[in-house]
Amino acid sequence: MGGMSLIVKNITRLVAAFIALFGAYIVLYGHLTPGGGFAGGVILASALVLVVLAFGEEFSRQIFSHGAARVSDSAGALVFLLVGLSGYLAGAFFANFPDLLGTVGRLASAGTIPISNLAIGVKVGAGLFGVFLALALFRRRGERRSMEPDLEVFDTEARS
Amino acid sequence: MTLEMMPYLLAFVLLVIGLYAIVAKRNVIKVIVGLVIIQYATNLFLILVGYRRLAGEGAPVVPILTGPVSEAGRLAEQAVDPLPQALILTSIVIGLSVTALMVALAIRLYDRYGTFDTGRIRNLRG
Amino acid sequence: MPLLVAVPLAGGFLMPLVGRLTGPRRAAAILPIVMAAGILVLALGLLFRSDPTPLTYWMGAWRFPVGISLVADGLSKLVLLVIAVISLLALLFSMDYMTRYTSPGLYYSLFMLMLAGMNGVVLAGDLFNLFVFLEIASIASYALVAFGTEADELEASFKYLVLGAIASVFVLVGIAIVYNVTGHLNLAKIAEVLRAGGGLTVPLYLAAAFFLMGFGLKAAMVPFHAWLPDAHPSAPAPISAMLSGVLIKACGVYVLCRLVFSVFGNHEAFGVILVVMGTLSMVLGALMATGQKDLKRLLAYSSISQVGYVVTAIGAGVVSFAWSTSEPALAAVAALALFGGFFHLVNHAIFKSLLFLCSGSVEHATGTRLLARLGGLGQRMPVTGWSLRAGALAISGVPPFGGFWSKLIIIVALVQAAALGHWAFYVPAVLAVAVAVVTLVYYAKVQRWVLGGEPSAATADAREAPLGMTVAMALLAVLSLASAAIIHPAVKQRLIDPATKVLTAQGAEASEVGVPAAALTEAADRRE
Amino acid sequence: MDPLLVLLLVLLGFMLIGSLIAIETRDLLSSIISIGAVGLALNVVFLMLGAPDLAITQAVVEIIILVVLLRVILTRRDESYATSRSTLAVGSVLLVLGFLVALVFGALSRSGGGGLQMRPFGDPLMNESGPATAMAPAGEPQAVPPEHRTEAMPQSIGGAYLKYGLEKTRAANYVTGILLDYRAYDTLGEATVIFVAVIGAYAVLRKVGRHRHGRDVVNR
Repeated sequence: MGGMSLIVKNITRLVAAFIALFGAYIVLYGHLTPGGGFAGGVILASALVLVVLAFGEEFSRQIFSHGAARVSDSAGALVFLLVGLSGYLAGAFFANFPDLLGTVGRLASAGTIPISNLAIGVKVGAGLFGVFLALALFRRRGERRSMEPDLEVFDTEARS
Repeated sequence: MTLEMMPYLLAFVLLVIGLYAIVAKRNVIKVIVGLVIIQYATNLFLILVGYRRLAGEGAPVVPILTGPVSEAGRLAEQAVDPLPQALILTSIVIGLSVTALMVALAIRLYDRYGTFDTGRIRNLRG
Repeated sequence: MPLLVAVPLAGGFLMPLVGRLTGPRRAAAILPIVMAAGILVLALGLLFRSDPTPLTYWMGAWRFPVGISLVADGLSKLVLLVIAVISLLALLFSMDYMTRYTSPGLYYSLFMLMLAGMNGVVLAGDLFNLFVFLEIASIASYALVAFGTEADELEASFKYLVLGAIASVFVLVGIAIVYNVTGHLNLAKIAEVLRAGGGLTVPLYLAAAFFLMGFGLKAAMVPFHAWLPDAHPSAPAPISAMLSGVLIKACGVYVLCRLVFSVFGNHEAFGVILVVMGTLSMVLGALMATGQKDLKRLLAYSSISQVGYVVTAIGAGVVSFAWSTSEPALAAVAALALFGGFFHLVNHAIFKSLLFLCSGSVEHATGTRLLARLGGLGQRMPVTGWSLRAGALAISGVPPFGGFWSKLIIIVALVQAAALGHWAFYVPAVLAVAVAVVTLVYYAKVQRWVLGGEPSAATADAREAPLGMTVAMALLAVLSLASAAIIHPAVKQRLIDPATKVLTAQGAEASEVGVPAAALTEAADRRE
Repeated sequence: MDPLLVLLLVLLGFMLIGSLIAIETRDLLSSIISIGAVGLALNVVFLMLGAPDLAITQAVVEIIILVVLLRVILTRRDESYATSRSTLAVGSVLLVLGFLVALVFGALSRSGGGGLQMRPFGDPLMNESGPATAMAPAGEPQAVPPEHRTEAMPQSIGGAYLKYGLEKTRAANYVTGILLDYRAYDTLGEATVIFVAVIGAYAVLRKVGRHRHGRDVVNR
């Protein structure tokens, strides 16, 4: 799939960045305004999905490849687990740090919550985008395989 | 049976409709649709559980502090229950995950059997 | 204690990355095996703590009842130990077995996440938390069932996924009703509110019905068993062993026990339902198993039957315990029935995973699971053959093995209850004996077709399985014999008694299940 | 009568009709569009009942699901829309479901008697307050912080979160405060669920599931 018409591509070019920006805002301000890591992550993923739909799978590879999605998926999850473990070392699993709680309403407040939000946002965004790519790129056996650049990941694993 | 119980009842009816779709329909996509419906019904039920009506008229109070900290006390008296909202957020995400996996399976089933008809996807029996 | 969950989670998150480095070589199994061994050590550590009181850990140092707690009481410790042992051996088995499949990174990741989910369920002291970890374990198992991506496996996984998703929705609706009625999610606190509020009312029965349907589906009890005979045989053998041996117990039987006893308080109604469902599962599972031609499918039906024993015993425990307030003599029967139930749970975990691993080894060597195509493997694959014999003898309840003692105790408990005037208990007792005979028959058939006779075309050039697989099978075979030691009072006191005690503790004692006083003072009051 | 309740009932009715259409229509495309409409109605319900977090999440999640489902059906020809359903299953299921509905009905109509009953819509348990010890386990008075010991405590943990959430987590958004501080462990589980599903989908979509042996036989 080479992408959609010129109009769609142009509008996507304009809009995608804003969607991604909005996603980032939702993630970062999750502890102050509605939203949070999950909603923001899904928005980030949908910005990427929009790009894929408009420009085709080949193009998306240059922005965020499938391999990168898988790595950031794992990394986000690990960071969130580490937040929990850091609390564990400080006394209780997922303890928030009282000294870092900060004043209500500031971006740097609520201790570990923004960090967790960020980790979840990255994880969810990357994970959903990865699944979308995998679903979208899946072809029946026997079809031409030239259109599936990134799913080679699975096959390289099998070969090595 | 009071009017206050009607929303709960309708949420349950939605659940039943979704279950009906899952059991009675023979198309994989319809089964997925039914699954999405029962997830909606559960989320609906949970949000209904958390709602708190104000004594007077007016929209419910969102459990997010927008004003100064001094308003926290009023918020605690009036806002809707934030806990079911947290639970629904989790439940939405779980529903999304299950649906994603299911779509992946559906694609793969189509790949193997060449159809979405569960009547023809039937190797296993007994 | 949170490490029991955190370690496999970390394993799950790391494995996709590690898997890309190692490829399909056996090295991919090293990290999971090390982690599973670590979990076994942690579980043993929990079991052998000198302090017998339940251990409670408060996430984020929140106090009762706002935060989420992890609770390790006798019952959780027992199930944790079973999970740890079986998963370690299944991983050992996977090391060689999974070389036939692609993408070991994904496999071990899902395996570790399923393990994390089960540990999370068993440790959960919070209703919603239990649900979340139940979902982790279930979703991982849906994907693992389809891991081979053959047509049958996909179909089985789809069926399993649909029914599992319905079960999850039921559980969540039940949770919502309970929250609406009691205003709490902490299990101990719910129990407290329910006791203070008097008897169960209509909405609570409704919630209980939802829980029963949801977890009954997960435990594959008879009206809800349709997915199991498809799903369990389709998975790779070590996963079948995990699903049949551990998952249906951790996510189904364990949770049912916990809810029926600790939360809803023993009500005879629940007990009767459990006995009926258990007996039905026992009989129908055994009858269906006799007609099977596929080795793994036969084992799957036999799982339904054997879990039926466990559920029947636990149900009988509930009933007789609920009645023991008026008839004190029944209290001892309740304790005996519960002992038998948990004993059989442990035994079944051991011998059913052993049998599934053996079937995997047979399939690995011959490429088929059809009984008619097998034969003569007794000499060709001695370790597999002897392990299969041990497992079959244990599951059919032949004397020196653990399986005999647990079945005996269950039947004795049922007969005792019947002898005390509740003649209805003769029905499950007689059926239990009959099912034991049927079990013996169909496992004799398995031995005859798989091990005895002349080698067939498929088995002519079969060779013994690689080292990792044989070691796992041999260890399990030894365990299936050694589990008979549980009837020795010293072992029983350590392993099973704490578990039964948790369930039979009443009133004020029962509220300690989630909230030992010490735990509250221990929890650092960080926010004060 | 409360206008909000009326509006809510109308929306719920819309959801019911929408989902019935989604189920009964023969065309998969319209089915998926109807389910989108049902999701949208749910979204409005979330907004109406004071849950903007959920509205945002629901909206984006729904978009993703719709996009994926649309892609799935648009790229695959399927001739099985019109296959009839097995009436036996339908009948028996309807019977069971009818029983279920009757039970629900019974539960929802408050019998008025004592004991623990369902709280009516709009009046959750946290509206009730009890003595401070209500939130503490029996015989553990020190579990209640001293400064609150004299106050009335809400009867449900939702109320407790509202009352102390701000000072304890310093997150202005209470929902986030619960998700990532009080119940952060749940959220870890939730993140894991997504991770599992992602990994599972990768696993299911692999090109080659297993290497076949030459002598492999079909198992049936």
